[in-house]
Amino acid sequence: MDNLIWIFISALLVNNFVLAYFLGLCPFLGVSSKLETSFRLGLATTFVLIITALCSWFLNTYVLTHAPYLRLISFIVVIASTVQFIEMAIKKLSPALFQSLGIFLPLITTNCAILGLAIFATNRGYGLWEGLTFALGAGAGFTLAMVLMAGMREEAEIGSVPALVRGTAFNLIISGILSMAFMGFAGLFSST
Amino acid sequence: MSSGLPIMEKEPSSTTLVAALAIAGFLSGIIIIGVYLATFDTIAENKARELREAVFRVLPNVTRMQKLRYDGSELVVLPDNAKDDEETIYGGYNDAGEFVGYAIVNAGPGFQDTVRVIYGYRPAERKVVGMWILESRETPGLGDKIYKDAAFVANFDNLGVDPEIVAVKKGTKSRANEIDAITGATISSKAVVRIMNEAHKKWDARLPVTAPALQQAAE
Amino acid sequence: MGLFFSLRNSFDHGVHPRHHKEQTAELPIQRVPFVARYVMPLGQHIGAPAKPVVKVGERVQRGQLIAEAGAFVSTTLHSPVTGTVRDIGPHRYIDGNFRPAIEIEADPYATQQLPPRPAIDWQGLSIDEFIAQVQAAGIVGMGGAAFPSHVKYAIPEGQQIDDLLVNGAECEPYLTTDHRLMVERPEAVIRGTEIVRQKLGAKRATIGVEKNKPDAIALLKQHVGELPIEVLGLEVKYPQGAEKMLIKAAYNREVPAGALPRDIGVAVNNVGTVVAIADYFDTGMPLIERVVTVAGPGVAEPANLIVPLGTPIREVLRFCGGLKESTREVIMGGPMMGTPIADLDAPILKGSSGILAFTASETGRPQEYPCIRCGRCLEACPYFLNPSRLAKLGKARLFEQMRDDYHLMDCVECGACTFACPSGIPIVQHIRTAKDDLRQQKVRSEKQ
Amino acid sequence: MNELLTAPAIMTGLGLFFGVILAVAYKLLRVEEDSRIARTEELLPGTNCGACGEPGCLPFAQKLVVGEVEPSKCTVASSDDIDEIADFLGVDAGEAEKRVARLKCAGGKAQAFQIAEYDGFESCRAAAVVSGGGKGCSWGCLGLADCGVVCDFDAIQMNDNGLPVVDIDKCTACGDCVDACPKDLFELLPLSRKLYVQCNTPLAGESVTVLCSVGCDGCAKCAADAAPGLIEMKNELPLIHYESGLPVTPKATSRCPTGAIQWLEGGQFVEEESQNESRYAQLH
Amino acid sequence: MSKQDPKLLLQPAPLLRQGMTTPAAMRDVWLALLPATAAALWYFGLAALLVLVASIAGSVLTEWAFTPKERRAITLRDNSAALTGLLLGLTLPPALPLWMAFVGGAVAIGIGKLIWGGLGANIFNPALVGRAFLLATFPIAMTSWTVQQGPAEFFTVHASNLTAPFMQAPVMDTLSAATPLGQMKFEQSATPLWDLLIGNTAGSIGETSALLLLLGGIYLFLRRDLDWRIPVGIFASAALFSAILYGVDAERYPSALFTLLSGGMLLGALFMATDPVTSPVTPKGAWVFAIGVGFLVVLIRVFGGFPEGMMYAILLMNAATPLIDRWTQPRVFGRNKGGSA
Amino acid sequence: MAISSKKMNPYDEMMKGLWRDNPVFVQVLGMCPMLAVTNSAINAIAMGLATFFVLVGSSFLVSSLKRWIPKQVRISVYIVIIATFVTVVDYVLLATVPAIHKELGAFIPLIVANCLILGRQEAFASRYPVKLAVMDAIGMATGFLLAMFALGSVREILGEGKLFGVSLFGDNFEPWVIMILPPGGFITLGLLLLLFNWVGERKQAFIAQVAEAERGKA
Repeated sequence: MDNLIWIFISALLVNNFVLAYFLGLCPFLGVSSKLETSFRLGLATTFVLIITALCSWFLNTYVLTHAPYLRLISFIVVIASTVQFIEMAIKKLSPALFQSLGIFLPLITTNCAILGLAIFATNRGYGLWEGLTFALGAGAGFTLAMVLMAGMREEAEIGSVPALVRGTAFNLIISGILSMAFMGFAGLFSST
Repeated sequence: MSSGLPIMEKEPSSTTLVAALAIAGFLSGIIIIGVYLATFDTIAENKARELREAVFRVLPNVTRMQKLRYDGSELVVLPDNAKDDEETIYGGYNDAGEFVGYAIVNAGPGFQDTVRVIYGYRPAERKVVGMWILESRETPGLGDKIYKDAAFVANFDNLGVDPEIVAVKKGTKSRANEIDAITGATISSKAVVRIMNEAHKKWDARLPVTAPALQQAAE
Repeated sequence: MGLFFSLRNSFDHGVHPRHHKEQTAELPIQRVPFVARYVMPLGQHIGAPAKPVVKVGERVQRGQLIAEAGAFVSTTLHSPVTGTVRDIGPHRYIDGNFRPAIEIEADPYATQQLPPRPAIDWQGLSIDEFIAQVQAAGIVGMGGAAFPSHVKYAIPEGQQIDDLLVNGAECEPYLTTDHRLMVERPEAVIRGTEIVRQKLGAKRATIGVEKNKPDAIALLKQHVGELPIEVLGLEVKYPQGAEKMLIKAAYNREVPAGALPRDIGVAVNNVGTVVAIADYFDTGMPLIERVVTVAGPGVAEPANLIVPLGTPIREVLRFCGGLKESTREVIMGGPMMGTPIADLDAPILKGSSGILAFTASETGRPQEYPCIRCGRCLEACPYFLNPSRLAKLGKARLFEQMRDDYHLMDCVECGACTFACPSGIPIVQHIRTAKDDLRQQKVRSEKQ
Repeated sequence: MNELLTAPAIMTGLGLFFGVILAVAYKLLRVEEDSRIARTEELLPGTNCGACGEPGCLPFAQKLVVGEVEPSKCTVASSDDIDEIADFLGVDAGEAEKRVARLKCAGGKAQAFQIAEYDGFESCRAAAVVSGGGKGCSWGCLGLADCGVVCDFDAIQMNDNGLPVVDIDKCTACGDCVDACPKDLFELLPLSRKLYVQCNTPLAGESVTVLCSVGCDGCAKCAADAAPGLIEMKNELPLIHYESGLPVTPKATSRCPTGAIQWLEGGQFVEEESQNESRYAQLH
Repeated sequence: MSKQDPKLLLQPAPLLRQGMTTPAAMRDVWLALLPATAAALWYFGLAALLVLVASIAGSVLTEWAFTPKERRAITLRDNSAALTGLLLGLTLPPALPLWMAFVGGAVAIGIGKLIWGGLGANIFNPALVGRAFLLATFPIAMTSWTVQQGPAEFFTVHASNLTAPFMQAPVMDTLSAATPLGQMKFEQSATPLWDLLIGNTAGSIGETSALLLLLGGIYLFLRRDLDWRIPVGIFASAALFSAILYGVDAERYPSALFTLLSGGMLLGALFMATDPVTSPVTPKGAWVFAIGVGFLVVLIRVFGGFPEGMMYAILLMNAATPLIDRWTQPRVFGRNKGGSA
Repeated sequence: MAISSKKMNPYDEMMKGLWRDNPVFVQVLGMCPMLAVTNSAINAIAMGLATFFVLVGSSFLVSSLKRWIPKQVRISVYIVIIATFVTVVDYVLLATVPAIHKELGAFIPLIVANCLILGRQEAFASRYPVKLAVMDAIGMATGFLLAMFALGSVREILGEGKLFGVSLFGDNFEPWVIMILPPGGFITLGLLLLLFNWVGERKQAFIAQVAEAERGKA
């Protein structure tokens, strides 16, 4: 249980996927201009991460013990297909849900956070529950970073950021400051 | 933005799609297995060497080793190419094939991320005789001293484990079970100690004073 | 809480500007002499403009109807002077724009006596007749907004006015018109209050006066007699005289946003309005003149004056010894909410409570610094809006967001936020700009 | 050797498995939608400026596909793009005459005077709400560049005379300036309407000329000089009936005493600019 | 027309303003910091002064260099860059190499303020951005504390202060000391409260003297320059949280009073968290912000890797400020909580 | 973005990736590896080379096979191709340079998710002849490699006082630790982009100035 808590806290704060591992930067920098969208993208990503954790656990346990060299390619194929399948299903079954979350799914599949989660979880030998906790923490951490970033960007958007700085350079620098602030969580719950 | 394509294209049949995917999969499978087999030996060799180096580093005078696994009641010898798991440790032997000590691997949270530690333990003396960090992302310049600072590593060359290892402020080390923590990186130092204590607690009762005899012939 | 509140008699937030009333607070009201030319804009009240009933060249008597109400929310105009109609057409209004107006040249040989009329027996009037009379008298809210008074008295079916609140707060600095009226004509204030109270069927009336006018409070209390009228001293705070703030202060009740006081059973009238009503029913004089405070550091001889409507501001100032050399800006109304005057030839209107002249040391834009989000404006805003945010969005021209997310339209533009801002940001102006833009967009989209 | 077979086998299996699943899902779960909408949106410029009257490019694309609007309604896209969209949808591009923003005022600092001095932040609308901004002509351009600020295409610059000069090449007739102007001075007109009245004052005679040297005083000489019926005087201003089909010539401008009516070859205030430039050239 | 009149000015109402201006507010903060700064010089001598000067120089020069010429006069006059430098300087250890203090000042203004568009536009407290940068960049120098020398040795300057730019500071074991928080975290020994109160401890230049910092805070409160909700909220939540922990295990966790008086708590709560630019503008938001800071400080101090968490707590809540502001709009007069009438 | 019938010059296709359409500075693609493994120049180059191999290889293959790939499953097939190349790189690096492989760790498999690679397949390789596709891939990959190298060397020089492990300023240099930590990556890349923008703007201003001067002469 302690271990699960640490996995969660670590993925959420200490080793935040975006701010410490640089995973999922494309949506983090690209889609974080609106709070509403960021939050929904965060939720959708968390959902895909959990699916990923399930898929990769399944693959690790039943397929890759026989063929470890197929790890990467099978992760990619399985995760992409599963997400695509879910996307179609949501679109069919609940157009409302699709409008709010589903439209992000294709974007998320090519997000390195997804593959990163699968690979990290395998490298660390996480079991099913550990993997799910990891996915939940990573997703929550991603959402947290997205929402904070979007809040700041919306504020800066109507502010007086110099034209030269505006855009990706500015986003990167504020991510840097945010990442610096998250360093305060280093060592959380590991020292006592 | 795929303009230039006719708007109403004839839909290919599902079989074509499935076949395309299957063929792509098949071909990629062949390529991958080819590369895998071609590099397999080198990679296995690299891994084994790395492990050997680590074991030899934490157990002085050791030149030969073998994998051991606790199967619930006793240690059994595993072949070198067996998969490692949490119940695996390594036995270290000298030139003459005599048992020197165990090398134990454990991991736990450090300052930043997981730290993986290997340490050598001699059950006869109840002492740690060496420690090495296999993996860490500790802060450069501070936390990374747990393996970059020779003085810190030397703390573990002759270290008592009873009642448990304790990290104390630098310069105040006075007992056999104490180590000098790194100034400014107390957390990382303590993390190493904690990881080792945890491992020791788990293995202490399981380890016989003498390990199973070396099974493989000297290379 | 209730007890504590009743002791305080105020609303939450607000600011405390220096009240500067010492210049004119002790000066009795004088009458300015008649001048040569008068301009009566047809739309000097809120609502539809009035429709002229006279022609160019027609001779008119002082107090004669010259324009009738254009709609129910509209009122009548009467000639302030005996003379001849010279022009009906665009004239410069105080805001610099041209607006249709009736120009009257005074007859220098006329006596300018108001034709005597018998007092009207108000007690015998039905409420509808009363409303018609008030409209016929051209009476509007005299506090500044110039909202036709009779509209306030038309209470829709199912509503009942329980409380009549007479606004004698006069929270704007410099202005002393209401103060002088209450001191010099307390009986008229009380009589007017009683007329309106009875006609509206209100159980009680309250006259709210800020505590910096103790003489007015004492005099009014003397004149109340047995009538169900309460004279209430209020904390000295700006904007105590804003209608909804006054209700909060006097009765500790909040008028919901977008609703009117009558929706919670309250009617609010200015002191000047009730005096005008009393005068009309006593003497038959319609609204053709009003009390104006002329003050400020730029005026040679500050005064409280009775000025016929339509008198050019220049003439009023001339009566007060003219403007000092150093004068830079002239404002109609109070210094917090008043309108800067672009042209001194613009006339005195029904809603002109003051003409204030300021010199360079009071005017001039303060150095503007970036907003440091100190929050003083939030603590000043009596409406609990977020002026800091509104100004920031206004600067970025995000007007719709101001309206949809930050209640732009609830702002009454009292200016407390701008007063409080240490960074010198013209917050109210940003808000007005946004409102104006949105209003124009709405007009445009309705046209399409 | 066993491994040599597992890899391709597993991969083929995965390929087959997901291929089948997706193929089946594709058949069962497909939601019909017009793929042309996405494609059309791609072809549109994506500025979401609203010049077409729709809230953005996607709604415009949706209307395009069902044929409710013509491609040429998009004023931002180049004519090539418009043709491409029209080709793609198999519709007529529609008449696409270029329109630009025109200003109904020529009274800059040099022509119209101030009666009072506005002292607030730089914005026409902000000035307009403070007693009209102090300009003598209360219908005239305040010159504080709200139109320039809102222009997304950088097409409006203020000249030295305090009037906005519209760059007719950059102008997309999106209408943002029309919305922004507190005095309602901008209108979007086809470039071909060269005869143009640069005044918006409903006053007549001397009351105009005291306010502005280029205001229209309603003398109606232009109406007399043009084809009968082409120009009608309305609210003391000439109203040009282009739709009448009557010939429009520069002659109408010849006797205008103030120059309020102009023949525009291209942008407004161009002559003024060139005069300034020549003056500048003389100085150096 | 009226040519004979003076041309009237149209300046929108209100014409009246209260007396306070933004530069004056900045001056107030300077004044409020004076006693604590003076005490720092008393305790740490010339070295502290030099560090302060270096960080102020870094801030002001950066502001000057990267501001367009036409705006320089205004931006430098508002005192804010120098104030950022001073606040940063007060959070640095007295023996820090001066060049590092200079770099810190430059980063504080450059990344903490200018890229956002200058005063009022930044989301993070610039001084703390500078400090966080320094702590992450020069972890050893930033955590080498010195013992206090007292006024007798006022003119001694540490060798490490004068390190050449980009070079390492010499090790100074002789003078080194642990901060009260460090002792608490790593040795579970609490410094006597009286020492914390008068500032007789090792630590950053400006954080030691609790009493004088409080004095400055009270001055600011009286001048209405700070939102009292923020310090009160921080103190209350930090005290509550640490009191609970203290109740659980008094041996391991610090007491509430120790939490309040040690480290950067007072400096941070009174002078950094209250920076109006980077804290919520709404009253309710101020409470949320303050409680967040108080909670995070104790969380990081007790369970985290660093002995001190004030800086990170404030920076993290700074990041959340736009969201807090948005979700804590005041209830508008005449409307219910949801905003409808 | 329509395919124009204009003749396209392979050399131009290659050069555009270096500056004008630089994948990192202009298109902002492939940020994850860009930041994650640039804490030293050698890691940056290793990663850049790995990406180079994968990009060029898959562009070649996709462009050659484009006739046989059904449109509906093209993305899946591209991914399979890319993943195959990545697996190959992964094993080759593991076998030849285990130390660097350990440093790059999980980020080698993550090349698959680098949007630059899939993006080039979709936008370029699947539509143009093999020669152009390969030149484009080489240009883009080189641009990426250069950007990686620039960031990696800045971070290594400031963060450790070294370049390629060689000490530059002597032992006494105080390393800027933040440079090799995550915040340093963000901030340095942000500042580099700022510099890139600034240079671009100056260039524009210079061109405008020259044009102005010439117009003045005329």
